[in-house]
Amino acid sequence: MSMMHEFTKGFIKENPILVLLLGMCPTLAVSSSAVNGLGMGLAATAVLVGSNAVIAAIKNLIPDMVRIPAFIVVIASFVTIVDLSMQAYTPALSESLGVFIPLIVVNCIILARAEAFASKNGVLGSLLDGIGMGLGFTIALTTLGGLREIIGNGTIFGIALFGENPTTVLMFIMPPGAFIALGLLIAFVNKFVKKAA
Amino acid sequence: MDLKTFKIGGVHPPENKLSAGLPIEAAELPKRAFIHLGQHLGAPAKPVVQKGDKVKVGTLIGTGEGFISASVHSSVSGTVFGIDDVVDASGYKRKAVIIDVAGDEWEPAIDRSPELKKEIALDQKAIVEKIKESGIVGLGGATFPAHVKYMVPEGKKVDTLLINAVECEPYLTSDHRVMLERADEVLVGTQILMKALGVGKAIVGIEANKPDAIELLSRKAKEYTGIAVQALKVQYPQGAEKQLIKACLNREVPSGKLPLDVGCVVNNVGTALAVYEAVQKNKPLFERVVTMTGRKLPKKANFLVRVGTPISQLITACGGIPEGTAKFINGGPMMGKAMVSPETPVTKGTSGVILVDESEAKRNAPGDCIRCAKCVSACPMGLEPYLIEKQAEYALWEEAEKEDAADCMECGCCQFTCPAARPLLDNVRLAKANVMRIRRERSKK
Amino acid sequence: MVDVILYPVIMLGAVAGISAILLFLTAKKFHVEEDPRIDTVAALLPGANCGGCGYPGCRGLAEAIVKAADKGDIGGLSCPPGGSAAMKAIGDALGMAVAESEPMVAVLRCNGTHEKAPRTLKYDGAPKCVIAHTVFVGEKGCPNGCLGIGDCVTVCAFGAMYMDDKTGLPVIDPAKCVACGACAKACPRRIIEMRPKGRKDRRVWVDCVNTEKGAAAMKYCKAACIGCGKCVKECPEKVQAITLANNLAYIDPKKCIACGKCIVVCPTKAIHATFEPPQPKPAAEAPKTAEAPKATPAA
Amino acid sequence: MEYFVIIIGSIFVNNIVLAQFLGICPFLGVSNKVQTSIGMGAAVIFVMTLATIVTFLIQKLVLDTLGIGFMQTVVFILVIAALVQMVEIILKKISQPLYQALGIFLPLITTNCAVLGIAILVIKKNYNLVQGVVYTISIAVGFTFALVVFAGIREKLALVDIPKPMRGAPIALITAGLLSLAFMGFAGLVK
Amino acid sequence: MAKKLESNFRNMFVVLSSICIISALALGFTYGNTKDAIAKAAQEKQVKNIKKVLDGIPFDNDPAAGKYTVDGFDGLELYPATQGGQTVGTAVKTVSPAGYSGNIWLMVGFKPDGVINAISVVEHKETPGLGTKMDTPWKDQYTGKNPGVNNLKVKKDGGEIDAITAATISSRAFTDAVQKAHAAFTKGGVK
Amino acid sequence: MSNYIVSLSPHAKGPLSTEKVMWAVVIALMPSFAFSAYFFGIRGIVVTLVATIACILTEFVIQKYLMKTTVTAFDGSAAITGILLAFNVPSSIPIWEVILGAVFAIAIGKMVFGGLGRNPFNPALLGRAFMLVSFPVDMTTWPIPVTTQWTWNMSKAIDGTTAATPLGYLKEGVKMGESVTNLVAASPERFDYFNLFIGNVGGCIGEVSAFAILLGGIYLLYKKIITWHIPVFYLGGLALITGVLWAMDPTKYADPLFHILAGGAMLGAWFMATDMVTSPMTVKGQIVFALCGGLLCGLIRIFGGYPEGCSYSILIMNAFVPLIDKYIKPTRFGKEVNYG
Repeated sequence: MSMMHEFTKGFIKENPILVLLLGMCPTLAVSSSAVNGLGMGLAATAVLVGSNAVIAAIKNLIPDMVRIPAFIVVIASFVTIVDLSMQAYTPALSESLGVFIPLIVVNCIILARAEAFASKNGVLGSLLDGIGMGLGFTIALTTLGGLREIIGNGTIFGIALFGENPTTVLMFIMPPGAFIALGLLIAFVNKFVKKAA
Repeated sequence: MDLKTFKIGGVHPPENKLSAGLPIEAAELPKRAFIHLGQHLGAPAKPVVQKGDKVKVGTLIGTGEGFISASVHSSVSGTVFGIDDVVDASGYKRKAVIIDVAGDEWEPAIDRSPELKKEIALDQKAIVEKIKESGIVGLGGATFPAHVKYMVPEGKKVDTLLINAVECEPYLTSDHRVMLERADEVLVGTQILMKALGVGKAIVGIEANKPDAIELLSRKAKEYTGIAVQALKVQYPQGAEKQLIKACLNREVPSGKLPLDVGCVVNNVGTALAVYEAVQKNKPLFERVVTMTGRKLPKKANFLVRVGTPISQLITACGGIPEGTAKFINGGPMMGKAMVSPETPVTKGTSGVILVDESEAKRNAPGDCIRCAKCVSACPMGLEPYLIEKQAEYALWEEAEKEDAADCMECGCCQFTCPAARPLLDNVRLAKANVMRIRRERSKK
Repeated sequence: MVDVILYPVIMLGAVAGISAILLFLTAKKFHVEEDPRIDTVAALLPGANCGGCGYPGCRGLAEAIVKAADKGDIGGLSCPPGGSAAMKAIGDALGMAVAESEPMVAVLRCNGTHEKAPRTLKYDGAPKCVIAHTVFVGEKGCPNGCLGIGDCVTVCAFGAMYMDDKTGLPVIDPAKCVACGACAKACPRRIIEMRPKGRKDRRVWVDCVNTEKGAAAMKYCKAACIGCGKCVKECPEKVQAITLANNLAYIDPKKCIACGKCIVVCPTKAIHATFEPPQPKPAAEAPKTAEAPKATPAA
Repeated sequence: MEYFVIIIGSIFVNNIVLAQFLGICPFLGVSNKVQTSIGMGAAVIFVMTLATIVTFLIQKLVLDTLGIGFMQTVVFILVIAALVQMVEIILKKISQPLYQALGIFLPLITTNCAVLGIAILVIKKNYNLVQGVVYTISIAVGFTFALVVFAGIREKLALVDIPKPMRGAPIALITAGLLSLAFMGFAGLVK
Repeated sequence: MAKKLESNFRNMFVVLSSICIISALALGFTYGNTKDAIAKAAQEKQVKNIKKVLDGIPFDNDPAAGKYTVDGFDGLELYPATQGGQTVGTAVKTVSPAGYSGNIWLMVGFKPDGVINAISVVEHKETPGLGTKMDTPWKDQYTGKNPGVNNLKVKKDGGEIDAITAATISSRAFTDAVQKAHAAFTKGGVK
Repeated sequence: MSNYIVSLSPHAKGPLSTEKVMWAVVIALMPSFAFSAYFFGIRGIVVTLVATIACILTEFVIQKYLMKTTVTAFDGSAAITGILLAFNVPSSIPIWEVILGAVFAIAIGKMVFGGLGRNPFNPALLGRAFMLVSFPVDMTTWPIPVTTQWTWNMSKAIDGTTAATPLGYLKEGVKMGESVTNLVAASPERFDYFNLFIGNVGGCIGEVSAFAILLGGIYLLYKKIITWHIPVFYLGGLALITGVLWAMDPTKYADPLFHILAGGAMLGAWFMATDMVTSPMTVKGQIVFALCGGLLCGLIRIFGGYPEGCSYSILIMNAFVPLIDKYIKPTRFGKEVNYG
């Protein structure tokens, strides 16, 4: 398996959200705008890369029985680091993402990658896997956030597209819109993208 | 009039009793008779004649062996041509005795005199034995060997005999005609059956759309002890045993149990007549009344037909197959069987033959279930056909069992009423069959 | 600075310590969990959950295999889609030897096409063979033949079957067929048979399951096996792969050498082969010696 | 009244799954059968309540006292993981039937972000212990409620031929979205 | 692949503990480095809002530092702005619980004579598309008005404020919060 | 040989078909349509037609080009969705929003599940809920009936003089702390039973006239398309909860008759709660469904955020239908035996 593959598989083929269906909670919760999606995506990527690398490095030192708790501690540490950094340097984003930053810790993507990939592969591969998967997560999240923002709010990354105060389909930035938009996005991937891949 | 009926479900299809006013006439004898050895529910009879044997009308040609089985008698006189596979209504082949007809010579033991014989000479046990010997089966369509019902097991108590004169199926009029023309025989037959069961009470249930029969039987029943006539509201499937018991007596036969369990035995009017003839006149069951009908059939008729007569011969007698006929129904339109060909012979269970044209015969194209719940409210057993259909589609037999799919009696109300024309009963039958299968497999373990 | 470093260290240390003790105790005292080998085995199965093995899904088979392995023999179990490769891998994983099973494929044993067996009836009910089978003989009047509704196609989880509208019969794509046997089970008339793929994909079988007498069968189907027995005679003496019972010939796949001679002599063309049969040589005697698959009639 | 507001608010108005997006994974994962979803719901109610009590005490007694609130995430997740394990052990020992009913769901709960999420939210909302517990139980009941209703719908959809690209996650998500849309009718029942 | 450490008690304990200690060290270090930045970020938000509502008024102090409260107005905070010791304006952080769904937090800037300078929306949970319109130029209609002089009620209630279309409740709550701020400002006096 | 048809029994078929059922409902909606045309004039007609056409077209396009199945878009079910959706919006709604609502109703509410009979929620109500959430301003601005009859440009017609619905007026008043008695006194025409019955009040296109709805409902009962259980129990549930509260404090709560006649309760009870696809299959289940729906409607109206709770109450109960169907079974013959 080439390193390139480790890196790119997360984009479409094994996209954690659209194909593997992992990490639904933050996906739905913070994708009300493209910025939130991007922020969440990058935060998760940082944690993923860090934890993947560390776990790959120390995997042989960890007895099987305490594997999961050890992984969780590593992940939780990275999450806290990211959380604190965001509070300090991007306070507005940190506020709008709220409780979902600490909740990265239970994001299935992170633990799943640690379990399924990092605990079996080398540091470099795990690093690339982390970046790839993280970027896949970020891409999906930003796309979803962007779509919801455009339809629901008439803006993208906060830039107004249809002038001041357009009448928009507000449902898309509200909870039902999150479910429906993601459902349709996955159906779209099922119908048009999966076949090609 | 106090019209009773059953409580849940039911439909009222157009009655179409086209032949109700036509008296019973004897059908012509066939040139060659094909008498199936399995005309009843249960194990087929074992042939007791061979190729070349001479037989008379009423000669035993097959004996019923096993608990649920019935004997078969020759309906014609002549020579046995052979015992071979003959196509039945479904197109599958079954063993039948084929007889080349010559003359019409009856067994001498049969009393062919027309007078009514009221006194019942035989005792309880002898009556049941006689019924068995005569090969009598339920003539309502189920063809269940009649004597079995009268062998009441220890510990079960029967208090009422119900005579099923409902004839709730559209088109069919054979029972109606029997009641009008053979009322006394039917009532004596009822008395015989009462004696056989040792009960003092019999109720004849007749639907309100046969006022002449209700009137006649009510009047005549006064001459007999213990027989009451109950008029019933017109509602399909009142002729089903359980529904009839519910309507007449307000007793509910528990799921998986028999009428016996609520103290009832139900028999058809036709059966009562056959019992009269067997017990009083020593005449086994080899002929029956068959309604020939259909909107386009030139001549409608109620024929007294010898078993084994090819149906095509009856159709010819009625003016031949009309243009555009698309389906032959053996029995009523709700529960009858579509025949693969008119060349099949009449059996003890043939209550009528209906010829329908394409517009009436063809089902509507099935659409999506719209969950209108009409099947649920139409089901006389209180089942949910729409659900069982889905379970059949996904082969969820265990679930179907929990939904009591096995209780279905295949009356067809669900499919009749379905606006989306879904093949509900087709699938419920499939579910039922599979539920029965897994139950058998389970009991084996 | 001391408190932000020291307290966390103590705190986490304590939590970790407690967790470790707890987990250790759990591991020691309550270790009765599921056999880990089941996971191993399940991972080696294809995961199609087709049910071809007779167990509820791949995991069901995995459990059965592990159970059987404890008894020392997993020979009776097989995964049709995975084939012997999967079973071998499982055997290796469990340290058991597995007998190699011959690759199988589904074949259809009816040739009652629209042309050979014209439709004389019309079925108008729920589109399922199992139901039609209980109603009547079928649209073409053959009590044993294909009903042409396609229950087998519906159950095929591998897309290896389709209905041919021209013939009214299902078609099996041997390349996709994994011989799970679902179609054979679904057919109410047992027309589909699982037969060995044969060496070099050469297979010969009787394309009919009708047991009626020849004359009767010919009435509704011109492609029926009429039980004439010509193929039995044609089959090389040392092979004797063909038997006749109930007016129907059957070719034993274990004995058949796929010489193709029977095909040529069949009057109703009721024998089917996956290869081009040899040209008929009317005068030629049946060869006395049977050789390997490629055996051609010796002049 | 205060508790009433918390209860109605958390079960219906701000339903944890349909409005707050916590616990989506089990919501989508364990909702195929009504029976299982009831079991899962019961397990979640139990574990969540326990987790809130324990984490609340740790936060107030240890983290706040020592001024190391930033350790919240790490400590909470560890405590919850250990707690779930412990519950499993205890349950196994004291009540076999209960273990049979709930046990299989316990491992799933560790990674249920609702448990951690609510533990954090209780601290964030500055509830006292009683409020926190009432809030947690209501949230968990709301979770169970949504889960069971959703499972009912999915059980029905299992007997329906959904168009191919929609099968699986898409239809589940859209159904959840429609459910969430319907639940907006509860909006404003309490603030 | 190198062999994994065996799962015995000693290994487990040592490994888990060391991971925890290392992680705790890392966290403590990060916290120490970000603590001040976090505090500063939180403060800046406040200051930004104060600056916004005192826009156009030159002042030379740090209003946030002069924060005071007024009795009878729970939750309200006043920030005086001074120019050379002279009070030139006051920012009042105010709240109304009467919003459509929850509290509406505003920052209202008053000139010393009680005339509204500007209003900034701090936090709210109103319905998107309806109540959210309060944070648009709609709120500019308050500028230049004095709640002590002008009748700051929505037109429906006989006042002179144009309510947000279809969001009368939010508009009322907004007005309510402004009036409360003015009352507090008047009572607390110019400091 | 002629190809005789063979099939299992029954060989007889009933008189109903899906199309007949659906078009009967459409016919039953016509009185309301006529009344709405009178009250809301050209806009009422146009909005209804646009919604109907948009629904049918959406279904057609999805069936033909996306799903590539048999097209059943013209069987009347999409038309019902369209008409009901239009009946649930104010006549002043911008046309493009109606179209969007119709597309949502059919595409997301129905076709993603595979089409007719598979959707768990009533598509028209979903369309309305979607529009209410997405376009809250336009969905809660009501033109005055009759006077705005032939006006196309609604922005002028409703400017400043919107006719808040009786329920909306009540809700807002109560929220302000007014007593119901005062509110009635202040606007007697809104609480006039005759006006409510005939439909001379502000509101959605098809919901205003209880009389017209009743006509349609009676037609459906006569045609045996619906049974009386759902409408009666729905309105009964609504009357129960509002009646109890009213009896407790008539100054705080409006009377039950007002609640039945005002807003969409009648339309909901007769046409939307009775939607076959999304209501329970057994009579017992239907009673539970309708009763709870009615209670919920009253609760939302009185305590909830929306002045009108009808559509949400039905949507929420739709979600419970599978559970109701699972646990409430018809009385099986011979299961609870009485030996009489």
